[in-house]
Amino acid sequence: MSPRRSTHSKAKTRRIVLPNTDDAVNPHASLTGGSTKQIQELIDLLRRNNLTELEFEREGIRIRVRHELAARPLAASVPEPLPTPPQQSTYSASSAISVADTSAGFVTVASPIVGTFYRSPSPDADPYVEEGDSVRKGQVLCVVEAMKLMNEIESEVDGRLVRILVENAKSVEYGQALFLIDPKAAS
Amino acid sequence: MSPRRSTHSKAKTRRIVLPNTDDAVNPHASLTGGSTKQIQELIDLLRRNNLTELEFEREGIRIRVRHELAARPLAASVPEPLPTPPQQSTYSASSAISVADTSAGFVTVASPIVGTFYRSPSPDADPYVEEGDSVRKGQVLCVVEAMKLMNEIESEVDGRLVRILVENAKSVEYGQALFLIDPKAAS
Amino acid sequence: MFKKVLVANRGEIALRVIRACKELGIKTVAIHSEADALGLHVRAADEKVCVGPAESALSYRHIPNVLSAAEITGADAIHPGYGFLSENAHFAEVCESIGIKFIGPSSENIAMMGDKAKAREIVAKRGLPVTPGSPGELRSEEDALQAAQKIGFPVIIKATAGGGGRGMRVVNKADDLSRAFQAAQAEAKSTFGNDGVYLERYFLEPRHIEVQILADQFGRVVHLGERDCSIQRRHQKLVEETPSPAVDDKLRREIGRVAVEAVKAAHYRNVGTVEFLLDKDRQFYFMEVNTRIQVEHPITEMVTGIDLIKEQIRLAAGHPLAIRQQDVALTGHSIECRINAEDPEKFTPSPGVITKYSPPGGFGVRVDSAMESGAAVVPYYDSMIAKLITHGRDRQESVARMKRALGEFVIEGIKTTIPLHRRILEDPDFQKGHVSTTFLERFLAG
Amino acid sequence: MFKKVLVANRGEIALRVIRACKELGIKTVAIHSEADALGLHVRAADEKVCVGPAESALSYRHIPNVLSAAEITGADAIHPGYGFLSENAHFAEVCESIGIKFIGPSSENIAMMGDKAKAREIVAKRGLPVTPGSPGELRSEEDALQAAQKIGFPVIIKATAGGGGRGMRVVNKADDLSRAFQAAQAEAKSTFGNDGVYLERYFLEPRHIEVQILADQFGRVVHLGERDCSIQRRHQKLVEETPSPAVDDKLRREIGRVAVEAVKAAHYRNVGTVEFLLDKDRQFYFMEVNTRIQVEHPITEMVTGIDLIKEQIRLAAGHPLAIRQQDVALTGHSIECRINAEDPEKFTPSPGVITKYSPPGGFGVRVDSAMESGAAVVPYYDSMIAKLITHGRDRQESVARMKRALGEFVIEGIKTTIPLHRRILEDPDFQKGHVSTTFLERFLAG
Repeated sequence: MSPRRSTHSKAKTRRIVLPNTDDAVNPHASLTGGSTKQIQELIDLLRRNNLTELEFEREGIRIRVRHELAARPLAASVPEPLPTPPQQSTYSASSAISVADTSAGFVTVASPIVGTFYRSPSPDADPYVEEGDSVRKGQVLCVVEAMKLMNEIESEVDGRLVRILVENAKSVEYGQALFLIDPKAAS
Repeated sequence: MSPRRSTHSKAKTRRIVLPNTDDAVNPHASLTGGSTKQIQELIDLLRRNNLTELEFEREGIRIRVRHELAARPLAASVPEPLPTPPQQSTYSASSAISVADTSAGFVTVASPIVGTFYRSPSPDADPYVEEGDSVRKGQVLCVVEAMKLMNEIESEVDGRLVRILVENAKSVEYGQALFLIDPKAAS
Repeated sequence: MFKKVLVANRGEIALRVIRACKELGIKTVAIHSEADALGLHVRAADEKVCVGPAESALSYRHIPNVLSAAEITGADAIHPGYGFLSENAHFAEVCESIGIKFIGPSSENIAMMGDKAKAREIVAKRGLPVTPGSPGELRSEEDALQAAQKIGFPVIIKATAGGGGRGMRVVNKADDLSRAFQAAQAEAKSTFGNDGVYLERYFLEPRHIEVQILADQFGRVVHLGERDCSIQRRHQKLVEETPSPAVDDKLRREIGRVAVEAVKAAHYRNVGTVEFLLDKDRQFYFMEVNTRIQVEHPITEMVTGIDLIKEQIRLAAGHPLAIRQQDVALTGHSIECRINAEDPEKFTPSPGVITKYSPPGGFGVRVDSAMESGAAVVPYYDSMIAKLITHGRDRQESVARMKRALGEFVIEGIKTTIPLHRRILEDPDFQKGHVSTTFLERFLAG
Repeated sequence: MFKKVLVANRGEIALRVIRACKELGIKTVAIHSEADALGLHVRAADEKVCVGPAESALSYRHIPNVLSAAEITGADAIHPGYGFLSENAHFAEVCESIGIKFIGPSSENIAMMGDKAKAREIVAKRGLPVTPGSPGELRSEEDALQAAQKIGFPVIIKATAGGGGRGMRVVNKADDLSRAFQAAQAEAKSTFGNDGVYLERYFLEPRHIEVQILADQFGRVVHLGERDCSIQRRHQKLVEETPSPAVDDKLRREIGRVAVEAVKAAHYRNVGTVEFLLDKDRQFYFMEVNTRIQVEHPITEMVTGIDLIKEQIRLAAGHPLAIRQQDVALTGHSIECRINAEDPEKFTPSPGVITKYSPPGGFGVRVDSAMESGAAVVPYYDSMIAKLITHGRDRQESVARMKRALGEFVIEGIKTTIPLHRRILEDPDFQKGHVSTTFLERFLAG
């Protein structure tokens, strides 16, 4: 869902709007009669020239190039939609939300509840996991305390723990990323 | 007078009608092939002219160029807001505003005052001019009545009267086009 | 006074509460679902916490996540707005138990008034006028038939836990009672998780009149006049006004006194609304007490100058009521139109991105909305996207102003009920103030 | 009542008048220069006429074109707004002569009050308090010296046709008088085409207090309380409020009575504003009468509930004043911040396109503006683009509300004075109500 996307009027012609941001367009999408390479060229053109819109139509030979004044440098005042909504969010008090991070092939472990993040079962105990550790599916990674209850968060994949994203004893929101796991590095 | 103008562009735009399409970009050249070089030329054109939009269509021979007010690298300087500024507007009660209509090479005679348009000096008299007539610079074309005064509107060029744009006894705004004159057809 | 209030709601009412807190110098925490991360109420607050996915049961109505959000942000009070957890006695109780102030009545108040049949009993016992109906919850079909025959047909069966028209059935004759009884029970069960129903006499063309009350914990209660909410579609209010064209000073004093006595009988505190039915003979009957701030509270604010959200917060903080009945002056007339993201003829929801949002302005015009150009109307929640409120020296002026303001209101990209409101305001019956709860049905048919 | 009103102005005041006309059921004609063809006031009106190029002398102030626009559209009255032709006695006279009603005072009223020295004379003759000064226009430098020595230095020289700080000079000692006299004359001549000047005692740290009056053609006059407009930069008001923190009920009655007597002495009719100077010893002195609707009229509307533009139209149409002095109740407190398209520190104009415009809303907030997202602020006219007005039960609430509303107001693409207003509202002296006409100077220096 993208509650605040910049909008465009519905023209009769097919428009290819290429926003000038990094997560622009899937270059593999098939286009009417055009080749991916050609579209990539258009994207590069757009990027190089710091435009905000470039429209091109083949049959009617129509080209439209736009450079928006308020072309705000990357999401300063116009926030990007949502920080990638969990694509398969299975809510449960003790299993994490895992999201495949397509950019690097990592799996993100996100908090399924609101609460306080603890890396160990008690203040004196050792942390459940450290960066670099191998983890197995079902292994407890941390607890999130909510309403005086300790909720254990388990890994949903085998892999290597690449990064711990939250400091110990900090509060976390629903859906907040806690860990990055590299499933390809499963031992 | 049209009550409630419904159209409204988001920003004040200054439209530039390019006098000769060949000077800009030859659309027939290789756009069919989707050559980026052609598009780059358009972009350069956009840049050089500090425009924000440039639209080009071939079938209908249509070029649309946009320069939005706030498009400002030149933000320091004062914007030019007039939609269709009379390029040589010498205001006077009896001389018309003439604007070179480059699209067809005609000169537009516009009303320099607000009032009521009359084609003849009195109800019984013959019209000053008819479509197709040859006119000379200084020749009276019509009167615009304002505040009970009859203001004679003179032609500022020699040429042929191509079109009378307002009906007799209708009210006219400041700057409203009254006649089209073809100066090339001066006898 | 509270230091930090968590607003357990979204949209215009969340923004309304945040605005009041800002003016009182109280910090605010917004909660939001994943669908609302970019909402104006989120940006307006000092802090924000995502409490779950779009489905409200897993976010705005998810008690553990909402309370955890209050805990981790150190909020000392929660404002529930309307809808969601606002009339959830259990939630209010948990708040009380963990020492976070619930900005609203006590959990006992909510539970008592939430049982509509029980509330009628309490009020009737005090000798106040209640719609003729079953003495309490109906235990069986026989019960229902007996009660219906006693008060006479037509009757209306209502869910004891009800609201919003769910679990309601009008019954015109004894033969239809059994089926309607079962249908109402089933709908009540599925909607509210409670199949309790009761019945009342069904009035033809009544007015829906409600009285705003304020009550402190020291037993002082004042009322702020009535609101006429007769223009409804399927029990959803569309246009509200105050004062009611059908209520004169004498009736206002009388109905206000009954409202005050009713809430006193229930030992009610904080803000509340006492709903009445006003029949054609100007008899009025108690229906129920709403234990939350109402959507339509702004029109009462416009004619009294009293900020109801601020009063609600002050009362919840334990302050005594500073307003006395004799200080309450009703000035002029106010109307509210609820602008919904709906097709104005078919009433189908119209979610989407608002490509252009340009609210009306000027004298006597108020807009309560969390929308803006580029905002998305998400399909998961209530379709109301803006409340347009006008105030004038008299009904004629506030109606003229509303027409003017509706004409200025630009919302593009989605469909809204603005065209319907324009038509309603042009209706001769509306202009004369001749409306009842059946007005809209006839209006739409005609 | 009029059938069709031509609004001879632009921007927010044109929209304000059009809104009032719509609410009264009167058709409207907007005029516009070529620079304003897309303005909101143009789209809001029923009809529109382009009256000239951007330069106001050739469009909004071009009498033949404005009157021709009224003629060709069949308008039966012209509302001049403020600025432009609003205080042009000749224009009012021509309107009268051709049978188009000028919505304002008579041309004689305007001419009389436009001569500031003359107006002081008339008021002084009636025994009302006038700032000590020259009895009328100064004929020579000797005249000036004599008058200054009689009332004592410092003195201020003002243009008789003046306004907006033009043609004014403060003189601290006799030696400086000659130069200042000549400079003021020259500036008056170049600004107003009239080199008449007069002088008054110059007060240190006075308050600018003005009283709104309404007068019908039957000699009835009421006042609607005062406005405190002490926060000015170079005689341009920036923040106005009512009631003034410096005026109590007793002073209000007194100053109101003097304002009413002053306009009665001048046989004045329609709306008007009587300006006073209030010194540190709570002595007040008549300064002048403004014969137009003021920019800051909304704050009076907020506390009285009276729509001043509608009253102005009704009075111009010859209706007797329906409001009696005893009916005028001042409820709560109201503030206005003028939002200018200017750098908030350097005050340089900031024309351009507003890329995002999102006005504040909610209870007690009013915005008078003709701006919207995508609108252009053109460099030819006044830089004021919006008036933000709040109302509260008391000064504390309306100030808190103003701070909240300023925080919500989003205008992107150009610079505005919003940050300056936020700072002013945080100032301890402002919060205590300790301000004078020198406040802003010190505030900006400090």
